[in-house]
Amino acid sequence: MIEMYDVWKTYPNSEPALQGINVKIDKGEFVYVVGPSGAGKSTFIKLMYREEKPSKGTIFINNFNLEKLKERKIPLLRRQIGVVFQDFKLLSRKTAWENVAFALEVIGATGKRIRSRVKETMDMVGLADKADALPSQLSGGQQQRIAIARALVNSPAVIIADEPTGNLDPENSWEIMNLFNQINQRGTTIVMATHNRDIVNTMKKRVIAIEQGHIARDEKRGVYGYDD
Amino acid sequence: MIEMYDVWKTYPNSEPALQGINVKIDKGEFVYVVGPSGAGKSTFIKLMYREEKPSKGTIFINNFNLEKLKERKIPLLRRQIGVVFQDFKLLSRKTAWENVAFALEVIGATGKRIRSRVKETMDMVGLADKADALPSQLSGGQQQRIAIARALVNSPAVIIADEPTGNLDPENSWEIMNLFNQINQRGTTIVMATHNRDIVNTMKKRVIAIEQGHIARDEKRGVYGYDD
Amino acid sequence: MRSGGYTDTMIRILLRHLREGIRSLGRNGWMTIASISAVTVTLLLVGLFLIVGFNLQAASLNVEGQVVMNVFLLPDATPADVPSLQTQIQNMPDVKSVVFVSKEEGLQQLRNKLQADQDLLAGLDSNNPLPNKYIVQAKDPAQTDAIAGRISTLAHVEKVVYQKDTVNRLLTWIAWARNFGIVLMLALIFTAMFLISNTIRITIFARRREIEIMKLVGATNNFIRWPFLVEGFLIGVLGASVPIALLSTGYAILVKNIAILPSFSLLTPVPLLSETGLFLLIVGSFIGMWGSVVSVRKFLRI
Amino acid sequence: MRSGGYTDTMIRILLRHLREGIRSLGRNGWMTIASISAVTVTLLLVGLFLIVGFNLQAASLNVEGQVVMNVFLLPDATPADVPSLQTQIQNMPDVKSVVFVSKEEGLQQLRNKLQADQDLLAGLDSNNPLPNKYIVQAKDPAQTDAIAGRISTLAHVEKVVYQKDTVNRLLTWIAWARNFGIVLMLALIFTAMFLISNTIRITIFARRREIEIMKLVGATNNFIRWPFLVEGFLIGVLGASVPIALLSTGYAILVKNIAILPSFSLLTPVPLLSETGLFLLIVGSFIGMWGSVVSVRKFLRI
Ligand SMILES: Nc1ncnc2c1ncn2[C@@H]1O[C@H](COP(=O)(O)OP(=O)(O)OP(=O)(O)O)[C@@H](O)[C@H]1O
Ligand SMILES: Nc1ncnc2c1ncn2[C@@H]1O[C@H](COP(=O)(O)OP(=O)(O)OP(=O)(O)O)[C@@H](O)[C@H]1O
Ligand SMILES: [Mg+2]
Ligand SMILES: [Mg+2]
Repeated sequence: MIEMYDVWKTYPNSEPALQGINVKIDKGEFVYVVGPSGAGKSTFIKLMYREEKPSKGTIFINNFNLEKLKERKIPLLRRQIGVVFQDFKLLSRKTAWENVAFALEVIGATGKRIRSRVKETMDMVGLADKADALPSQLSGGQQQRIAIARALVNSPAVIIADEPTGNLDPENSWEIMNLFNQINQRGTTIVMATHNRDIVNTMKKRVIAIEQGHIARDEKRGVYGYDD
Repeated sequence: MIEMYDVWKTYPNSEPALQGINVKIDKGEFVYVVGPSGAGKSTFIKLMYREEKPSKGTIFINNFNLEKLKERKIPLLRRQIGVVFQDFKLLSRKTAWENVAFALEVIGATGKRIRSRVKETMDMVGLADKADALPSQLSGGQQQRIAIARALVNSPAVIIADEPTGNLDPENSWEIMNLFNQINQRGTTIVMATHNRDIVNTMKKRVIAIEQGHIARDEKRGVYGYDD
Repeated sequence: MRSGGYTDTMIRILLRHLREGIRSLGRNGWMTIASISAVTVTLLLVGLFLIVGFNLQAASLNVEGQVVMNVFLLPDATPADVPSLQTQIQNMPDVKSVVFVSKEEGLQQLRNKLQADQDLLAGLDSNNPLPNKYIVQAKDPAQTDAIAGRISTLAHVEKVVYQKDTVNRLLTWIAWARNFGIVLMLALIFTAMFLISNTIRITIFARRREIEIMKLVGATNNFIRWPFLVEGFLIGVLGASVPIALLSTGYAILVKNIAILPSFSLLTPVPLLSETGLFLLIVGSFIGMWGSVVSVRKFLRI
Repeated sequence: MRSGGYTDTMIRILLRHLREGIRSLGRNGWMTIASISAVTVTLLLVGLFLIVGFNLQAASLNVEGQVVMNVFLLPDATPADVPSLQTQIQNMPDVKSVVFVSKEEGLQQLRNKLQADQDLLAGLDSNNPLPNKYIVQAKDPAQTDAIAGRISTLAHVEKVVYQKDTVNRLLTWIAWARNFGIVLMLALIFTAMFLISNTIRITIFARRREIEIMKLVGATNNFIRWPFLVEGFLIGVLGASVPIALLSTGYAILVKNIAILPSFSLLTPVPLLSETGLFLLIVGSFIGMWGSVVSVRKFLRI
C-alpha cells in the first residue's frame, strides 16, 4: 500500500528534514506517527500525497510509483487519499458544506450522491448545523472537523491525518478516533500524525516514531513513549 | 484586571455564542478556560483584546473600559496584552525573527533592545536556529512557538493564549507551560484556553469551564473535568 | 448505456463549472468590482478614442476632398482632343475625377475669385487670354504631386498647377495627425489589453492558496481552470457592457445637439457604434478569459 | 534629555518605516512587478499622448497662423490716414499684426499669384485699379470673423475680405481635433489615475490579513500606513521612470530622423520632455501614495 525506500527530503537552504526513511504500511493498517515538534512527521506525510517530492528515494502509494507518476496523473493519486491537513486548508470562500462537497465534485459525483454523502459525513463529525457557515465563522475545532469530513467524504482507500485532534477537546477527539477506527475496520488504511499521548496509549496501534528525520522506533502495538 | 459584567456576544445570523458572562480575574492570576469545541472559549478571549465587540455588557481590561475606549486607543490596550492566537496569525511575508520583533517595533523599542529581547525569547521557545525561516517553512509546532514568542516578547501585563499547545508534543508543551508558570510568578496575568487535560490536571490553577456560551464552572484549583 | 453515462457526467460537470464561475463572481465581491471596473474604464477609453478617431478620420477625408489641380491645355488642343485627353487622364491610376473647364468658364470663375478687382478684367470677354483646363482630383490627395507629374508629360498639356504650399502644409498636418492617431490607437488598445489582464492576474494571484488547496484535494487542472474561464468571460462581458451603454447614449445625445453646427457633421451612429460595441465586447471577453487562464496556470504546478 | 529621546524615537521609527517599505517592495515580488508595470504602461500611454498632443497643437497653431484678412481702403484715404488707421486696428483686442500693402505691392503680389495668366495684367502698371490694403492677422484665428466685422465699420475702409470657406472649414476641423484632443487627454489622465490606484488597491486587498494581524498585535494606524506610503511612492516613482526613459530616447531618435522632412518640425525636446517627465513623475508618485493609503484605511478598522 505505502512503501518508502531510503527516502530523503532536504528543503532548500535547510538541514535534511528526512534522512533515509524505510517503511512499509500494508492495506488496512492503522499507524500513528509520533515525534517531537519539527521531527519530520508532516514532511513524511506530505510525501505520500505528493505535496512534496523526495530529494532521493523511491515511494510507492497504492501501486503508484511516485517517481514515475506523470504530472497529469497526480489528481488520480490524490483522490484515493483523504488528507486532513495540519493547517486544515479549507477553501475560505466556500461554506462548510461546499468544502466537504468539493472532494466529491472533483470525482464527478452526481448532485444526489453529493447531497446524501455530505449530509452523512457532516453528521458524523457533529456539524450538520454549521453547513452554511464559512470557515472564518467556525471555531478552531469546528474547522478541524470540517477538514476531517472532507477527507472522509469520498471513502478513500487511505486516510492521512496530520494532528486531526490538535484543536479538539477530549470528548470530540475520542469521537473522531472512534470514527477512524470504524473506517479502518472496513479496510481503510489510516496514517495519523499525533501528539496525543492518551489516544496512542489507549487505542493501541502500530506506532512509528520519527526523531530528527530518522525512524527511531516502529512497534506493532506501541505506546507514545517520551515520558517526562 | 479583567472584569466582565453580563457580557453577551451574538455573531450575525447565529445563535448567541456567549450568554451573560460574569467574570473577574485579578492581576497575577493564572486561569485555564476549558470547554467543548464551539463552546465560546475563543469568543470569550477575543473580547479581551477587542478583536470582537460584545453585543451587550461591560468589559474592563487593565482599567480600560472597552465600551468607552476610543478607536485610536485600542493599540494601547493591545500592547499590554500578549496574545497567542488559535490560528497563530503570523505575518506570512516576515521571517520568524521579524514576526517576533514586530511586537517590539510597534512600541518603538530601540534596535539594540529588539535584538537582545528577540534572541532571548526565541531561545526560550527553543527556536533560535529558525530565525530566518518564513512561517511557511516552519512545522506546525514551530509556528505555534513563534506565535508564543511574539506574545511574550514585550513583557505584557496580561498573556492571553488560545490553545497554545494544540500543535506541540507533550515535551514541548510542558516547556511552554513552565515558561508561562515562571512568567506568571513574576506577576503576569495569564488566561489560557486549552483542551489539554494532562496540563490542567497536573498544573493546578483556576479553571473556568464554558459550555454553550455559559460559565458552567469556575473553580480556584480546578480540574479539566469532562471524564469519558 | 455507458457512453450515455459519460455524456451525462460531462454535462453535469460543465454545468457545475458554469454555476461555480458565476457564484465565484458574486463571492469575490470587492475584487470582482475592481476587475470589472478596470475593464469598464479601459474599454470606455478605447471606445471613446475609436469613435472620436473615426469621426476625425471622416472629417479629414472631407477636407482632403477639396484638394484639386488645374491642368492647363495648350492652345493647339482641338475640341476633339478634349474628350480623348480627359479619358486618358481619367484612366490613370489614382485619379478620382476629371472635369473640363473651358476658357469662358475659367474667366467667369476668375471673376468670382477676384471679387473686389472686377474692373481689372473688364473687356477680356472678347479677348480671353485664359487657356482651357481640366480640374483633376486624386483619389488620395497625397498622390497629387505624382499625378501632376504624370499629366504634365501628356501631349497638349501646358502645365499643371495647384496650390502646392498651402495644400501641402494642410495635407501634411492631417497626415501626421492621422498617423499619430493610428499609432496612439494601437498603443491604447495594447495598453488596455495589458492592463485588463494584469488586473485579472493580480486578483487570481490573491487566490493562489485556493487553487493550491483544490489541487491538493484531487482536482485536475481543467476542473480548476473552467470556472475561472467562465468568471473571466463574465468579467469581460460585464465590464464591456457599461462603456457600450455609455458611449451609445452619449453619442446619440451628441449627434442630436451637434446638428446645429453647420460645418461639422458626425458619423451616423448605426455602423459606427455597433461595430465599436462589438469590438469592445470581443476584446473584453477574450482578454477576460485569456487573463484568467494564463494566470491560473502559474499556480497549478503543485 | 527627555525631548531628545522623543526625537530619537521619531527618527528611529521613520527610518524603520522607510526600511520596511523598501523591504516590502522586494518581498511582494510578483505583486510589486504587476503594480509597477501597471504604472509604467499607463504613464507611457499618457506620456505618448502628451507629447503627440503638444506637437499637433504646435503644428495646428502654425497652420492657423497663415489665416489673414485683407482690409481694402477707399481711394479717399490720404497717405496720412494710413498710419493712424493702422494703429487703430492694431489697438483692437485680439489683433495680432497689421501690415500695410500699397496698391503697387498689391499688384506685384497679384502677378505672382496669377502666375500663368501674366498677360492678363499687362499694362496695368500705369493704371493700377487695385486699392491700398492692410493684411490683418487675428491672435486667435477663430476671432477672424468678429474682427473683420469690427474693422469694416471704420472710416476709409471699403471692405474686409478673406477666404471664408476654406479657412472656416480648416479651422473648424482643427478646432474640433483640438477640443477632442483635450477631452481625450483628460479622460486618459483620469483613467490612468483610476487604473493605477485600482491596481494598488487590489494588491493591498490581497494583504488585508497582514494588516489585520498588525493591528491585533498592537500597531497604530500610522505605524501600518507609513511603510505602505513609502511603498506606494516607490512604486509610482519606479513605474514613472521607465516611460520617462523610453519617451526621452524615443523622442530624441525621432527628432533626429524627422529632420529630413521639410514641412513638419517637431518641438525641441528640452522643455517638452522635461515637463512631461516631471508631470509623469508627480502623477505616478502621488497616485502611488494616495492609492496605498486609501486602500489601507479600509482594513484598519479592526
Ligand atoms: N517548506 C519548508 N522549507 C524549509 N524547511 C521546512 C519546510 N517545511 C518544513 N521544514 C523544516 O523541516 C523540519 C520538519 O518539519 P515538519 O513539518 O515535517 O515537522 P513535524 O514533525 O510535522 O513538526 P510538528 O509536530 O511541529 O508539526 C522542521 O525543522 C521544519 O522547520
Ligand atoms: N465570526 C463568526 N461568525 C459566526 N459565528 C461564529 C463566528 N466565530 C465563532 N462563531 C461561532 O460561535 C461559537 C463559539 O465559537 P468559539 O470560536 O468561541 O468556540 P471555541 O470554544 O473557541 O471552540 P474551539 O475549541 O473549537 O476553538 C461556535 O459555534 C462558532 O461556530
Ligand atoms: Mg507537522
Ligand atoms: Mg477556539
